[in-house]
Amino acid sequence: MTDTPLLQVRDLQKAFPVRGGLFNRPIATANVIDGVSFDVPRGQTLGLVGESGSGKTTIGKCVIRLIEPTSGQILFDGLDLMKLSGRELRERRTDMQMIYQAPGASLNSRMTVGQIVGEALWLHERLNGWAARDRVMKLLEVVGLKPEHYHRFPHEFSGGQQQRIGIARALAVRPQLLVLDEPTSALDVSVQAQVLNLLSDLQREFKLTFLFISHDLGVVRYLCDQVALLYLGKLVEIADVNRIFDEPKHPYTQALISAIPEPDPDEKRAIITLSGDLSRRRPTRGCPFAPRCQAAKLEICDTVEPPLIETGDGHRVACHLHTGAQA
Amino acid sequence: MLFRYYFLRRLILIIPLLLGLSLLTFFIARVLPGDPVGLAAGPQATQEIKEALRREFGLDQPLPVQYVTYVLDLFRGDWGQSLYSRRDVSADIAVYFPATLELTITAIVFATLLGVPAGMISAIYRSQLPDHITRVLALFFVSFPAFWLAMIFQLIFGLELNWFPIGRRLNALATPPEAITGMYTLDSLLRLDFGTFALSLQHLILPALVLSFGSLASITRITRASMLEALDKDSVRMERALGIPYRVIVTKYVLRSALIATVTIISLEFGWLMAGAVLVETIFDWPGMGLYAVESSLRLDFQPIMGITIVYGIVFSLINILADFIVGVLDPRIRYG
Amino acid sequence: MTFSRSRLFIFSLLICFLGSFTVLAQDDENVLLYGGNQDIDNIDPAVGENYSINAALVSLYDPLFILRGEEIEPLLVDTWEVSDDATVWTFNLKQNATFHDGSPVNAAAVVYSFNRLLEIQGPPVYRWAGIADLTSAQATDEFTVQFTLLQPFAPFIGTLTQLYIVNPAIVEANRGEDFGQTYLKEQDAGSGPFTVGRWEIGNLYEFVAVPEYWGGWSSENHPDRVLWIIRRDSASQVNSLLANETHIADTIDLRDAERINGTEGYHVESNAGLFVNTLKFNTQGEYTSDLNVRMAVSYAMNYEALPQVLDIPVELMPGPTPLGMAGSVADLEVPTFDLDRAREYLAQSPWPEGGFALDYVYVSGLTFEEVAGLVLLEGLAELNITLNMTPMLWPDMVASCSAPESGPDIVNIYTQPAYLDMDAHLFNQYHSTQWGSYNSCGFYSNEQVDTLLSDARVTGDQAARLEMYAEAQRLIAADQPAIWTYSQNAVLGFNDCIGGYVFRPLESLSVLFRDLSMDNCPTA
Amino acid sequence: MAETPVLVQPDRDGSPRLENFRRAVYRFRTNTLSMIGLIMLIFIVVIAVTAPYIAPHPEDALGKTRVTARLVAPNAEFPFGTDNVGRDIFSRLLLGTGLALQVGIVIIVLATTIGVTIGALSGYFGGWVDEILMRLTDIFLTVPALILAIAVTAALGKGIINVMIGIALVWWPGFARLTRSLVLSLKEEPFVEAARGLGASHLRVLFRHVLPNALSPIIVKMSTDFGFAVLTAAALSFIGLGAQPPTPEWGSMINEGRDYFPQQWWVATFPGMAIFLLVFSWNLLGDGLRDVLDPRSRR
Amino acid sequence: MPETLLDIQALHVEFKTFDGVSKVLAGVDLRMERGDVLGLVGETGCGKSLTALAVPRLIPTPPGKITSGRVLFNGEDVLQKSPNEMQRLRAKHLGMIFQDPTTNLNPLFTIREQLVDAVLYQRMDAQHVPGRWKGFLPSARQTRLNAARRAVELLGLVGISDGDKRISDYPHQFSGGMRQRVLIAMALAGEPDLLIADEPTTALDVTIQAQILNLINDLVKRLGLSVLLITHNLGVVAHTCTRVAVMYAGRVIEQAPVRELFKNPKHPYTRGLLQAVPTRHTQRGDLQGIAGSIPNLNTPPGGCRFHPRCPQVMDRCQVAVPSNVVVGQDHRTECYLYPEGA
Repeated sequence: MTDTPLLQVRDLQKAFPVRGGLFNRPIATANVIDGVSFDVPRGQTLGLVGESGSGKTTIGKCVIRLIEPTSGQILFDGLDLMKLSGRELRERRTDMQMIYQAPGASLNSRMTVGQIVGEALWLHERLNGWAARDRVMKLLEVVGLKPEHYHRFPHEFSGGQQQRIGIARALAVRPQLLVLDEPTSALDVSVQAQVLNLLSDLQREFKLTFLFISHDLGVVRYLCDQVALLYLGKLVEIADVNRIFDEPKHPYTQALISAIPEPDPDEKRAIITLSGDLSRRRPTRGCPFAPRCQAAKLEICDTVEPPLIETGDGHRVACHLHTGAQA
Repeated sequence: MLFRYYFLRRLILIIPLLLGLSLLTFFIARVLPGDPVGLAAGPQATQEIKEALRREFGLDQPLPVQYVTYVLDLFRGDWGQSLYSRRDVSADIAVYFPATLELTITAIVFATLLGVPAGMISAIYRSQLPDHITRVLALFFVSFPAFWLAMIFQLIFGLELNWFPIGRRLNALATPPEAITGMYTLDSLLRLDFGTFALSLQHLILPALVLSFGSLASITRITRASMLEALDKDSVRMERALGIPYRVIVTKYVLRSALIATVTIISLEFGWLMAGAVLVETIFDWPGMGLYAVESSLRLDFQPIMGITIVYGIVFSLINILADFIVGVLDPRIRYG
Repeated sequence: MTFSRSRLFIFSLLICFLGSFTVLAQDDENVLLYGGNQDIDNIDPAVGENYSINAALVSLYDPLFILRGEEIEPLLVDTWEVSDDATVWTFNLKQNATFHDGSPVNAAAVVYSFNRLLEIQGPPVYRWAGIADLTSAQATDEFTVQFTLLQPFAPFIGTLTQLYIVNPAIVEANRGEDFGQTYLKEQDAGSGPFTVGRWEIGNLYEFVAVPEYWGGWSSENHPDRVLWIIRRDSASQVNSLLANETHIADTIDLRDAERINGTEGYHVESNAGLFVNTLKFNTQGEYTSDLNVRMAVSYAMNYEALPQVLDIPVELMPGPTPLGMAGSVADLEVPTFDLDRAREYLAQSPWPEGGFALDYVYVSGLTFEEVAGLVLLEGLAELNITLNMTPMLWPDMVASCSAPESGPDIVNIYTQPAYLDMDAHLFNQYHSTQWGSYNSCGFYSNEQVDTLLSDARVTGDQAARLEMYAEAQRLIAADQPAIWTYSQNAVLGFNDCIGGYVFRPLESLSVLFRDLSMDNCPTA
Repeated sequence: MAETPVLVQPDRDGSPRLENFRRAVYRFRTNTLSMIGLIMLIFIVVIAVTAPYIAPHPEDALGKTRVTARLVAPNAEFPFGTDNVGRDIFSRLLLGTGLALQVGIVIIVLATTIGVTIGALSGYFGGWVDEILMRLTDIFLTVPALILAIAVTAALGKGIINVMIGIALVWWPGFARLTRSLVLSLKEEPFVEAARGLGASHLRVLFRHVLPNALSPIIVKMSTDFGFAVLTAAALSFIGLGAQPPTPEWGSMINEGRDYFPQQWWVATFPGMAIFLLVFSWNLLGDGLRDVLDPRSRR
Repeated sequence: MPETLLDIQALHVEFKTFDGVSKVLAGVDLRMERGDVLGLVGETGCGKSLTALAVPRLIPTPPGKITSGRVLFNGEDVLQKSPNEMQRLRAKHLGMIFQDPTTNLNPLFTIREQLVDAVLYQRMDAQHVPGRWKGFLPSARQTRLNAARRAVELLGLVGISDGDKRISDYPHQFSGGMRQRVLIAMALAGEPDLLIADEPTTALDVTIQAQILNLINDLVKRLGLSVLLITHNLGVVAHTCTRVAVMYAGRVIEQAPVRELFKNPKHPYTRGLLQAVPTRHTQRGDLQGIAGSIPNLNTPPGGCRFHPRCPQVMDRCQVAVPSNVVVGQDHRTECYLYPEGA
C-alpha cells in the first residue's frame, strides 16, 4: 500500500475566541491547535500523544469535523473535507467514526443496544426491521457481544462491554477511519487488554485506519505504527513507533517515555522529572516547552520557536537541539 | 472578564429588557377589547366627552406613535396618568411600592430564617425523623392557598387571640414616620421613633408571615438539596479525614456552598413573592403595588399597568444582579462572561 | 451567649407589645373616624365623581345648592329666578361666603368654576352636555350669576349640587398646563367647612375643620377632624366599628347590621336609596328583541328570593323607577315570579319550547350581580332557556355596551340618578339618543317615550312634567326592556355617639360630615 | 478475541424497560410520604370520576339554589353546610374536583409544551436563536404573572379555559430555562456527539437523543408545579377571573365565602381545605418523584 | 520483630443498593508494619478504596455498613471508638489523600483557610481551636497566625517553594499537581503515623504522576512515613512500594514483598494482571487480558470469587473459598493451586 495516505492533515489550526470587554465581544483568540500536519497511511495507526490540555482530542474531532477547524486542510482519501457542505458531510460521515473515552457516556442511556447500533444502520442505509436486526446481531457477534444483549440498556454492561457497543455502532456504517479517543483509559487493565486486542483484530479484518489518541505511551507503543507527540497544540515530534521509543529526540518525548511506570521493580531507570506542569499560557516567544525543558537550554530556545524539521527516515522533531541550531 | 464590567453590562442590559417588557405590556394592554375610556368617563358620558378624554390621553393616535410617545415620556421621567383617577402613576408608585417592598422583604427574611435552618436540619438528618418532619411541614404550609391562609390567620391571631392587628400598615391615629424610604419600619428606625417602629412591625408580622409560606418550601428544598450535594462532596470526606469536627465542616465549609444555590433561589422567590403579594395585600388591606396592580388591571387602566410592569422589571433585574453578585462573592471560581 | 440571645428576643417581644399600648396623642378635639370602603382618588371637582369623592368634595367645597335629606337647599345661593321657558336662570349669591383664604365667593368665582368644568370635560360634565357652553354663565354683578342655557332645561337646579365653587385665585396661581388639575388632585381651593389635612394615598385622608366656617356649624360638637380610613373588606369594616377603631362604617350587609344593632352603643341606618339594579335586555338582540321572550324571562325571575339571597337590605322595584323618587308610579303591573305566566308568554314567542341560550353579563367579582343571575338561571332552567353566566371586566362590559351588535342579551347594571330629578333617572336609560353609554345598554327605542322624555326636559311646569314622566313610565313598563329588580338601601353603621346624620336618597352613601355632631366618641 | 464476556447483570425475565420501571416503582414505594401523596391523589381522582353519583345534591352544581336554606351550618343533610344561595358545599366540592384537576393538568401541559420547545431550540441551536428566545423568556419571566394572566384572560374573554391559557403563558419560562440548561449540558455529552457523528439530523438528535434524557427533571418539575398552578388558578378565581358560575370552582367558592367569614366559616373553609388537600398530595408526590427521577438527589 | 501498625482482620462490608445487598468486602485480611509502603492493587470495584476508608471509618453509612471484622490501628480497634475519639484519631494519627485533587479541596475557601484549619485541628483538641468569629480575639488571632506560618512550612515540605504567596490563592488557581501537593501537606500537618493515599496519581498526567510519586518516595525517606498506597497501576507499585497486596472482588488474594510478587506471582489473577499491561517487550497481538469482567457483588459466585474468569479453574474452586496459604518468604496467597503448609 504505497498510494496516498487515507488521511492527510495540513496545517490544521483551531482557535477559540477569548471574550472580554464591556459587551463580551471576542477580543482575542487562543490557539488550541497551531499548525498541525500529519498523514495516516491506509490500514495503519497513528498515535497522537500528549498530556491533558495538549489539544489531542480537539485534533481528533476536527479531523472528522465534529468541531469546525479554524483553518487548514483535511484530505480524506484525497477529498478535502473542509469544502463539504453540511449534507455532503453527513453522507461522508460513513467513512469516519469516533470511539469515545467514556464508553458509558457515549451511549444514549434511554436506548437499547439494538436501537443504538440499529440507528446507525437506519441513518446510512435506511435499514430497519428484521434486516437491521440481523445486521446488528452480526455486529454484536463481531465485537464479542451476545445476541441476548440486543434488548438491554447500556447501563447494564461493564465498561469494556460498553466500549464494544460503541465499536459495534461505529462499525455499522463500514467506516474506513476510526478516531479512537483514549478508548481504554477508563477501563481496567484486564479489560483494556481485551479491547486493545479487539481493535487490533478489527483493524486487520476490516482494513481500518486508526487515529489513536492517548496519553498512555505503553498502549501507544503496543498499538501504533507511528507516533505524534503534541505539546500545547503543536507537534513536537513524529516518527515510527520504534524510533520514538528507541531514540526519542525531543526532551519532552524523552521525559514522557522515562516517566512510564513499568511494572518491573528491577527496572531502575532514571526518571526525567519535568518541573511544573502544562500551563495553558504558553510563552509568547520561543519554544513552548522551554520553561519546563530539562535539557541544556540554548539562548535561542527562549527567543525563536523551533520549526518541525525532518531528521531522516520520516522522523520529524521540533527542537533547537536537533535542528542544527547549536552552532 | 472583569467583575465590574460584568455588572455594568448587566445593568445596561436592563434597558433593552425594559423596552421589550414595555412593548409586550403595551400591546397586550392595548389590544384588549375593553373600553377603559368609557368606564373612566362615567356612565352618562357623551361621545364628545369620551373623545376629549381619548385626545387628552393621546389614545386617538396610532398605536406605534402612542408607544414611542410613552417611551420618550418615560425617559423624561413622566410615567403618565391614571385614566381613572387622573393621578400621576409615578406618585402612586412612590407610595405603593415601598409598602410592597417592605412586605416582601420581611416575608423573604422570614422564609430565609425559617427555610435555611430547616433545610440544613433536613439534610444533616437525611432520611431520619427530623428530615421527614421538616419536609412535610414545608410542603404543608406551601400547599395552602395564601389568601385562604391569610383569612384563617387573621381570624385566629387577629380576632380570636388578638395578638396582631388584622390589617393595614399602621393604626389610623398613628402618624407614619416621615418618608425616607417609604417603608414604615425602616423609616421609624431611622428617625429613632421606636414606638412607631414597634407598631408598624406589629402590623407587618402577620401578612409577611403568610406571604413567606409560599417560598418556605422551595428555600427549604433547595437548601436541603444543595446541602446534601455539598455534604456528598469529596472535599467533605477530605475534611473529615483531616480530623476537622463535623460541626465545623457543616457550619463553615458546607454551608457556604449550600448557600450559593439558595441565594439564587431566594432571588427568584423574591420576584414571585412580590408579584404574589396582591392576595395578602387584599386580605390585610395593605396599600401596596399588588392592590394597585389588580385594581388597575381590572379597569384596564393602561398607564399604571405599564408603570407597574416596568417597576417590577427593574426590581427583578436588580435582584437578579444582586444575587449574581452575592454568588460571585461566595464563589471565587465564578468567571464573568 | 445563649442567654444574651434570649434576652434580645424578650426585648424585641416587649417592643412589639409596648407598641400596642402606646397612647396615641389625643387632645379633646373631636376626631371622626370614618371607615370608607373606597379610595378617594382625586379631589378635583372637575375630574372625579363617585361616592367617596363626593363625600370629600361636599366637605371641602360649597356648591350653589346642596342636597340635604330629600331636599335641594340653596347653599351659596340666596335667591334665584328662572325664565318661564326654563332657559335663563339668575342666582343671587349670599354675600358673606368666603373661601378658606378669606376672599369672597362671588359671581366671578362661580362663572370660573363652571367654565373650568366645561373646559376640562371630566366625568361630571355630562350633566350640561348640550345644555350649556362657555358663554352660558355670566356674572351680571359682583354677586349675581346668570345662566343662559342653550336649550330649556327644567332640572337645572338639581345639577347645580355638583357645581363646586373653586377659588379662582388659587387655581390660577397653580394653573400649570392643565388648568390646575395637578394642584387640585390632592389640595383644595374651596370655601367648605373642611380643608385638606393628611393625605396618604390608598390609605387614609384627613379633613380638618375650618374653625370660622362662613356658613356656621350646625352643631357645637362638630368634628374637628375627619379621618377617612380605607377599609376595603366588609368584615374588617364591622370589626373596626365595633372595636371603636372607626365611628362610621359604610360597607355593611344584613348580617353585619344585625350584629351592630345587637351591640350596645352601635346602630345601623338603613334607608331605601336611588341606587337601582336592573337586568337590561338587549332590545335589539336575537331573542330579547321579542317582547314575549322578555316577558317570559321577567316572569321567571324569583323576585321574592332576591332580598333573601342578597345579604343587603333592598326594596323590590315597582317598575322602572324607585319609590323614593318624586314622580314614581306605584301602581304599574310588573311581572312577578310566575312560571306559568312565563310559559304562556314563551309559547307566544317564535321559540315556544325555549331551547336557546342567553348571555347574562355582569362585572366579575361582584357577588350581588352574580347571585341575581343565579336566581334567574334557576327560573329560566324551568323554561328550557340556558343562562350563560358571563362575568366580565368592567371596561370590557362597557365596551360591549357601545353598540347593539355587541350588546349582551341581559346585562346587570346599577344606576343612580345624577341629580334629584326623574329626568336624571329615565333620560339616560331609555332615551334612544343615549345608546352607547352603559346605562342604556338595553338599546331601548320607543318614539313616544323619546318624545315624552325630551318634552319633559324643556317644560317649566313641575306638575306637567311629572304627568309626562308617569306616562313614560307606563309605556316603558309595557315594553319590559329590563327586569327591574331592586333598589339597594344605603346602610351605614354608626357609633351611637354620632349625631346629626340625615339620610339623603341621592348621594345616599356620601355622608355630610358638616352636619354631624360627636358626643364623647370613644377611640381605640 | 478468545474470551467471552460475562454479563454483569444476572439473567432475569421481562424486558429491561419493565425492569427499569419496576426499579423506579420500588424506589418510589420506599418513600412513605410520596406513597401517601399518591394514595391521596388516587382518592381525589376517584372522587372526581364518581362525583356525579356520590354527591348528595348534584343539581347544586348546575344552578340549583335553595333560598330557604342559605348559610346552613354543617349538618347531616349538608355535611359542609350551604353557601349564600343555599347550595350544598359538599356536593359542589365533590363536583368541582374534576375541574380542579383539569385546571392543573391543562396549565402544566400547555406550559411544558411551550417551555420545552423554546428551551430545547434555544439550548440546542444556541447563537442568535438562543439570544432571541432567552430574551423573550426573560421578558415573560419579568412580567408580573398576575398582570399578564389578567390581561390574557381579559383579552381572550371569559371562562376558566382562558384563565388556564393565561396562567400557562406566564408559566412556561420556568420550563424553558430548565430545558435549556438540560439541553446545554446534554448536547456536550459524547452520546449526542456520537449521534451527530453518525450523520443524524439536528431534529433527530434533539428529539431522539437529547430530549428523552432531559425528561426526568422536566417530569419532576411538572409534578411539583402542578400544585402551584392550581393555587395560582385559585388566586385568579379569588380575584374574580375564574370559572363561569354556577361552575363549582374551588377558588371562586372561597371568594364567595369570604364575605361570610368568620361567622359562616364553613363557606370558605371547606373549599380552602379541598385546595389544600389537592395541592398537598401533589407536592408529596412530586417530592417523591424527585427522589426517584432527579439524578441530583439520587444517592 | 517489626511493630504492627495496621491489622485488618476479616473485615466484611455491605452496601445496600436498589438491587439488593452488595457484599463489597468479604473478609479482608491485611497487615502492615510501621515503615511499610504497602501497595494495595486491584481493579475497579475490588474494594481497595473501601478497605482504606474503613481505617479512618469514612465509609459512607448508609448505604455502607461494616458487618463484622476488626481494624486494629496501633493495636486498638478503631471500629469500637466513639465519634469523638475517631475525630481525634483522624486528626492526630492518620493522614489521607484521595484520587482527584480538584474535588478534594473546597473551591470556595483559600488554601490558607483550609490548611490552617487542618493544622489547628491536627495540632490541638477540637474545643481549643479558635473559630472564625472568635478569631478576632488577639490570642486566637495569634494562634491562627502561627498555624499559617506552619502551613507555609508544610507547603515548602511538599515542594511549593513560594508557599507564602500562593497560600492566599484559591484552589482553582492551582494546577492539578499542585493541588495534590497541597492535599499531601494537609494530610501531613499532624505528622501522622500512617498516610493512606487512595489513587493519588490516577487523575494526573504522566509527568505530574512522576513528580508526585517522587515526592511520596522522598517523604517516606525523610519522615519515615508508613504509607498505604492504593492504586490500579502496577507500574506505580513497582517503583514506590515495599510490599504489595492484590485484591479481587472484596478479598485480598495475594500479598508479598514487591520484588517477590512481580518476579514470582502465584495467584492466576495476579499473573493475569501482570500480563495485561503492555510493556516495551510486548509484541502486537501478544497482550493477554483476563477473560470476562468482575462479578456482580450482589450475587457473587460461590467459592473463589475469581473462578468464573480463572484459566486454571478446578471443581473445588466453585465450592469453597480457598484459605490463605504461605507460598514463599512473606508471600501468601488464596488459591487451591498451592497446598496448605507448603
